[in-house]
Amino acid sequence: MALSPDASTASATDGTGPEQTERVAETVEGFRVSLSNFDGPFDLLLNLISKHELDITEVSLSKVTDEFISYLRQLGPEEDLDEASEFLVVAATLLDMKVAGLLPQGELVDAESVALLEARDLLFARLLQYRAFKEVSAWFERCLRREERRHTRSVRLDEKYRNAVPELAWSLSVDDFAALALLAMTPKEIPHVGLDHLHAPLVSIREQAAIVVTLLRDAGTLTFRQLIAGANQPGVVVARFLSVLELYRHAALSFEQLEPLGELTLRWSAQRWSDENLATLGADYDR
Amino acid sequence: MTDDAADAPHVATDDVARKLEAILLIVEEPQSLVSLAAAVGAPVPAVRQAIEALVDDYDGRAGGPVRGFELREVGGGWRLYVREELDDLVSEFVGGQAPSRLSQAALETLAVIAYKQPVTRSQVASIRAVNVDSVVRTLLARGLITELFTDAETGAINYGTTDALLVHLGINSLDELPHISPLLDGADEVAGDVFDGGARR
Amino acid sequence: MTDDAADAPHVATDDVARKLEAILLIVEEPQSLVSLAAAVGAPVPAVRQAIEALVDDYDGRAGGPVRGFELREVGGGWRLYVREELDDLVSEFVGGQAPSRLSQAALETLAVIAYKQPVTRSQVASIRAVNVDSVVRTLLARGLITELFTDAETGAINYGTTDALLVHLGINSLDELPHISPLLDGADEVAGDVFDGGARR
Repeated sequence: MALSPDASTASATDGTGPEQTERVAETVEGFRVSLSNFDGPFDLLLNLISKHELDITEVSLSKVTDEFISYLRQLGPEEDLDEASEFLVVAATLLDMKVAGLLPQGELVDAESVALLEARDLLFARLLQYRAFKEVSAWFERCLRREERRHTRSVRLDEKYRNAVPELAWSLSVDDFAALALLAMTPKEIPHVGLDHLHAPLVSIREQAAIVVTLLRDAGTLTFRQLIAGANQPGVVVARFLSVLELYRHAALSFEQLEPLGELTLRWSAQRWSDENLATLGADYDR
Repeated sequence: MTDDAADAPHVATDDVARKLEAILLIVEEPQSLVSLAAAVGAPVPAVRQAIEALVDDYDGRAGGPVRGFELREVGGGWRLYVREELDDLVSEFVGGQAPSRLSQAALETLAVIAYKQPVTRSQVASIRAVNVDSVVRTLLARGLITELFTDAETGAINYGTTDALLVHLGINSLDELPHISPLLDGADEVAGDVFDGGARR
Repeated sequence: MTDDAADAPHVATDDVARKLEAILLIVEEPQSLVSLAAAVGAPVPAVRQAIEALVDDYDGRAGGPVRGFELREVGGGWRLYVREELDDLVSEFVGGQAPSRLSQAALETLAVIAYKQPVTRSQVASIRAVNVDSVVRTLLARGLITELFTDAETGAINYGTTDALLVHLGINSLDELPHISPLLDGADEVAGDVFDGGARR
């Protein structure tokens, strides 16, 4: 659902990047809530809910939503786009929930409002489920920590038994082996943007990224407004925005935004860019 | 060795136990009763009895001293471990670096996979509400999860946990995972709905 | 055997013996009395006495059963071995295992070592982003890699592949490995790139 934040500064020792959490946690200090285990927007949401000492009700929810959105507004231009985008999906989700909550309960006449309410229930259920897994993960951690201290016997087989070991079943050709080496040494998975919140992938992000690259590389600097000039489909605008995010991840561009919600200026800043990157950039979205 | 019918039970158990000790000394993985039975050429019940006797023996309940090692059942089999209270002594002796721990995101992803396996990456992502690709890769590289099969229709890979995970958790089977069904009643449905409804890409 | 609690020397020996058993369970190489004494924090004579007691104990001369393992002094050090008369059983067990396949993790580690040799374990670990200790042990035991030399400064062991790998791959020398540039242009740089790259997710 949410964008995973760019882990460009995340620790390399663990691909999951503990620092990523820290960075986001810093962003969130403005919320004045206890963030002992902050781990992303949903966590933040749960924290906010618990802060209001209420179960998830419409009232608390709209309050939480307001707080969340107002925090989002405060995110200044100095904030990383990645960090901000991390919150966008949750903000959208919350808005959905708020809208659903504001619907008069007794007047369920059209299918659309029923669907909205169902969507809200679904989101509640999902929050609860998320919390369940979060809680049980503490048990996992406890067990793993306890066991990592344990020592089991694990020594090399004595020479005299080694002759008896059955021949290794080997099926790799030398080319397979080289491919495996490449696989092992290349961080080749493409960070991708979840499009769960979009209803249908109408536009190819790869194509839009190609356009963005072409426009931006030629011009050097463009505002986002200029970049989407002439794009009259919302899907195209969204896809261009997402490709901007993706290109930022590839360190192909930088951006500037002088005031909140102000003009977004993009600058082509790729040190080494190969159009091959494009081939993989959109692969996840256009099927 | 079990010629003598008179004191057969004792001699047999001792003999089976001795053979088991030899096998347990050289194995790299927990060994199931069946595999041990095949190794020592004894019926499974006799092996189970001998294993139980060894556990008691090493724990000092058979008249001998408490041993510095113990026999534990983890990950679906039996394996020799340093006795827990001596772990610090051994850690000090072997030195070595602090193990790299799993991040919170990895732990949660692991939990989702453990409870919902077989499960695809996008299903996990829809529950975790974040991109889990790199986390899944870490868990795969650590051998805690594995690719079970590929969905014929969607081509999506389904993941599940490994026996190595059980060993790392110090449990013998997935049945020993804490029960969280009250929290997850209807969770499948929810995940399914979310997946169908919103997770298309 | 040492039921008599009043017997202080025995209790002390039991305690030292238990610690020794813990250490002996996990060591790969025979350990000298001095090293064992340091490990368990006991004077050498006490360790010698405890070792002798354990030898007798495992051999069934201390009232307990004859164990499937024995404690032997080899090359100036002590280590646990399978009791000699059970060697055949162990060989048979080992030989009866299904022809083993290397795990994906082992294969990937082997590939990294093949292309980056000489390479230390921690270098491999940083490329693979996981601990590779047990995998390296497997590859060593399989004779697919070997210890090339020890870095004079850091003491880190550098590993390389063996002829056995070449045979499996059907090539005559490492030169015949397919080139997988640009990743391998400048090994150090690559290590850095891969390292940084791995974290960008």
